Amino acid sequence: MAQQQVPALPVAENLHAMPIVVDFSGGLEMLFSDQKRHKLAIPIKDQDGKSVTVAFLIEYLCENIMKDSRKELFVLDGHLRPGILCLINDADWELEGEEGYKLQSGDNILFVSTLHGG
Amino acid sequence: MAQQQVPALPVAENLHAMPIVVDFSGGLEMLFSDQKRHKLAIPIKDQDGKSVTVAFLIEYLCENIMKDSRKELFVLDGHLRPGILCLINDADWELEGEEGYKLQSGDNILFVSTLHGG
Amino acid sequence: EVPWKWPLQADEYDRYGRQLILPSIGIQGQLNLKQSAVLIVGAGGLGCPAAAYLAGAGVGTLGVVDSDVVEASNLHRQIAHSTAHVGMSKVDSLIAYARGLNPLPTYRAHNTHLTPNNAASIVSRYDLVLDCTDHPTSRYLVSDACVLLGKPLVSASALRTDGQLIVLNCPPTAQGVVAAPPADGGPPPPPGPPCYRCVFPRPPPPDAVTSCGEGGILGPVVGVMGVLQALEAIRIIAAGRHRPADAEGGSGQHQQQQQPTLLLLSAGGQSPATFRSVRMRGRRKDCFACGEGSTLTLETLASGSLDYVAFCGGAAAPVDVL
Amino acid sequence: EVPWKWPLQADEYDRYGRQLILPSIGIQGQLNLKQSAVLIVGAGGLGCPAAAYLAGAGVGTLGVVDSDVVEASNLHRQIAHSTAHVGMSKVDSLIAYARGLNPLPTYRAHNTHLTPNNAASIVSRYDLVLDCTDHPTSRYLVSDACVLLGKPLVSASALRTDGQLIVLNCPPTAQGVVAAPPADGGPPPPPGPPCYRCVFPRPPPPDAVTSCGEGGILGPVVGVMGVLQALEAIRIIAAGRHRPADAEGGSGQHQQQQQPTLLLLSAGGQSPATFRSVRMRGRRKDCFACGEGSTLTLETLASGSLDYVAFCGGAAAPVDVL
Ligand SMILES: [Zn+2]
Ligand SMILES: [Zn+2]
Repeated sequence: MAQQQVPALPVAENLHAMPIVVDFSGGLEMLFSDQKRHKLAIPIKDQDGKSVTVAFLIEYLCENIMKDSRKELFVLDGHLRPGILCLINDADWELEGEEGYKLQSGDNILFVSTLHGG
Repeated sequence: MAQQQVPALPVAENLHAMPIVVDFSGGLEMLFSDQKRHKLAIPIKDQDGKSVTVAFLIEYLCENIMKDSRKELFVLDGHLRPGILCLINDADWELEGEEGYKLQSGDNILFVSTLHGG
Repeated sequence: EVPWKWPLQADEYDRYGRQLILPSIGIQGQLNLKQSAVLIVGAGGLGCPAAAYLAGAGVGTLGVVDSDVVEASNLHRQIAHSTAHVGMSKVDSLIAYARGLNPLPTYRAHNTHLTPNNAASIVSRYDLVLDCTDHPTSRYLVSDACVLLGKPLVSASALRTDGQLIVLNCPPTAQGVVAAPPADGGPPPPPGPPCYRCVFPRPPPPDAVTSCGEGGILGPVVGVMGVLQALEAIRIIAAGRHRPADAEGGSGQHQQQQQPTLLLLSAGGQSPATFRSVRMRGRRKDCFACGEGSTLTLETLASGSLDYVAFCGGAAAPVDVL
Repeated sequence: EVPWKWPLQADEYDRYGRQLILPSIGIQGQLNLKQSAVLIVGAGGLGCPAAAYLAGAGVGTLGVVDSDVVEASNLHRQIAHSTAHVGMSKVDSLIAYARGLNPLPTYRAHNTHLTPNNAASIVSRYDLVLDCTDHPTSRYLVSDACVLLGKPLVSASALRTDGQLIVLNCPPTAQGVVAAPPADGGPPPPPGPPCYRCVFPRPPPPDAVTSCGEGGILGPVVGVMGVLQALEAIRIIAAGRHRPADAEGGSGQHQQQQQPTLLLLSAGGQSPATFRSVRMRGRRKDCFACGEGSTLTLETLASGSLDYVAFCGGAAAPVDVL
């Protein structure tokens, strides 16, 4: 539901919006309205006119989608918090260029909190 | 390996060949060179010039890909043998038109033998 | 009728505390589990781990049906049967193990083979059934009984390095009801939940059926599928989805029709094991057991006039009747 | 040194027959299992089912490390510990259960917490390790010991309704070797297998770490992950992939570098549980433990100069050293 209430740039109002799917797993979904899958339409360019990256997406999620006030459970020191994996189309983002990966229409981005219980 | 040795219509020789991925599971792979995934280039049209269907594919697999002589473990009375499920892009073929489904480039067709052990 | 101060006993809070604090369980989910009776058909490679986790989670009553005795060749995968129990009834061995884990549930031993004649009287005493059997004959029988008695069925199977799991007739939906009545002005509802026959209307030819004895089985492959059966059963019961959608105490308005899903496990080759979920069809309009025109009744079932063995390949029987 | 007429004893053919006939096991796979020693670190929700299926499959030696005693709140998920064993050492309880299933393996009880000081002497006695622990501190320690001693590691974890599994350092590859030497004229080989630090170079901040005690855990969720650990361990050992690629008896030329894969289980919400496999990175060139410049040794490990507790969040410690 979050993406229908919150988005800064709903598709209908911004033809330049890019559709992507963002998934949360391992408990991270609790920070995002308890919703595992978010179908989003995000800007194609950032405020400097550059193609948007995963780094942009992380900030965008914090500002537009996350309702939980504990931002530090998702972002620390301006980067994804240690203990969270980012998978770009089912591959570790380290295989794809990490934060600098340029998002493409239809991308699936999965954020997974590392579990330690046993 | 089978798709490199056997195909009647390799891509390089037939620009009209359609790439699809055929998977076998539940033991059916034993009939197909013990190989779970076959990346195939199949004809776009059958001998009557019609678009190829799953029914065509089943016959094509029997004649071109299957090395096992026990065809009756895959086809009975001209149809897929009872106890084998066909999944078209991860959906039961009954949701997609069964044998008559017209194959499209990039389709993933999965054949699963139903298991009964426990 | 005197209310307790707390809904659970002190030892139950201790024992179930780690699942009670899950939002998807909570006190209500634990009470649902405690009030439920679950039947496990088959005390083998699937039934052993399934019983372990169902007993551990605190279902109120756990029944087990099987007529076999423990053999040495079972032990590598049937992890409730100790070596000392070789020769003992599998049902008694499994219940002894489960009672050791958790003495609180009521255990019911059905030391018999499930037959058309006894199926209804056994299945009717339970709220949800796990099909942990090892042959198509019993799989069609279990499913027919669940349709006729309105029980959800968690069905799994395994062979060699592959496993399969599907949840059937959930929420339990009356025979002949293929689609729920449409909501006012809403879109047409999805079809009802399928039964085993909806998904597999025709059995495989007998020479295509391989048992674990003939084909072999890797222990943890069947083990994973059995644990997953317990997982789905616990999730269904905790959420109240084992009750009919329109029943009191059922999940009622919140009862959403699920997309029927078949889960496939492949653990062959060298790569790590992989799972794949595929979407299956809903209730079949012309299903012999649950479809609109179905004439299957508890009486025909109990009369023995449906010959499941013949349906699954015995040559002389009226296959087309089924 | 007198050869038997058959490679296995008669009771082993009986007991293991159903897995022996699998092409992926066979006599050679069974002998590999019999000759192998497997260590389970943690006798809890993961370790209990993992031990059950490893014992059942006939590993030669099964060791278990843990210092805890059985508590009532463990029982819903730790299906080797019976209610009568509350208060007993978890290691002794688990071994008693596993020995009941299969008396043939040698069982070794390590009634202790794995520490930097004892890790090398314990891990060195085994061929493959299962990480069934419940805290980041022990996860980094187990991985470092496996890198230094050349052991493959099957690591799993679970919390609430989620589970994760990854196979690390498999085939075991010497510290500092980031890529195998290229085949003559062939393409550059993929990087070596990752260790736990390659995948998770920085631990989570301590306030982001939730244990099963605090966060809760659904029994069959952790159960499935433990069974899957046994599955991967059995598959690795049967195929000889637990031996270094260049070792005698190792899989040698056939040893293919696997794409490292993280398996994720999600069992929240109403839909059936789903699994997802994602591709992970290979060995990290600058990995503290296994990378090219690594200076980690068994001596530094045993000296206690690496403070794992501090690395995982203790404030006063030299975090950057690790
Ligand atoms: Zn039906
Ligand atoms: Zn490393």
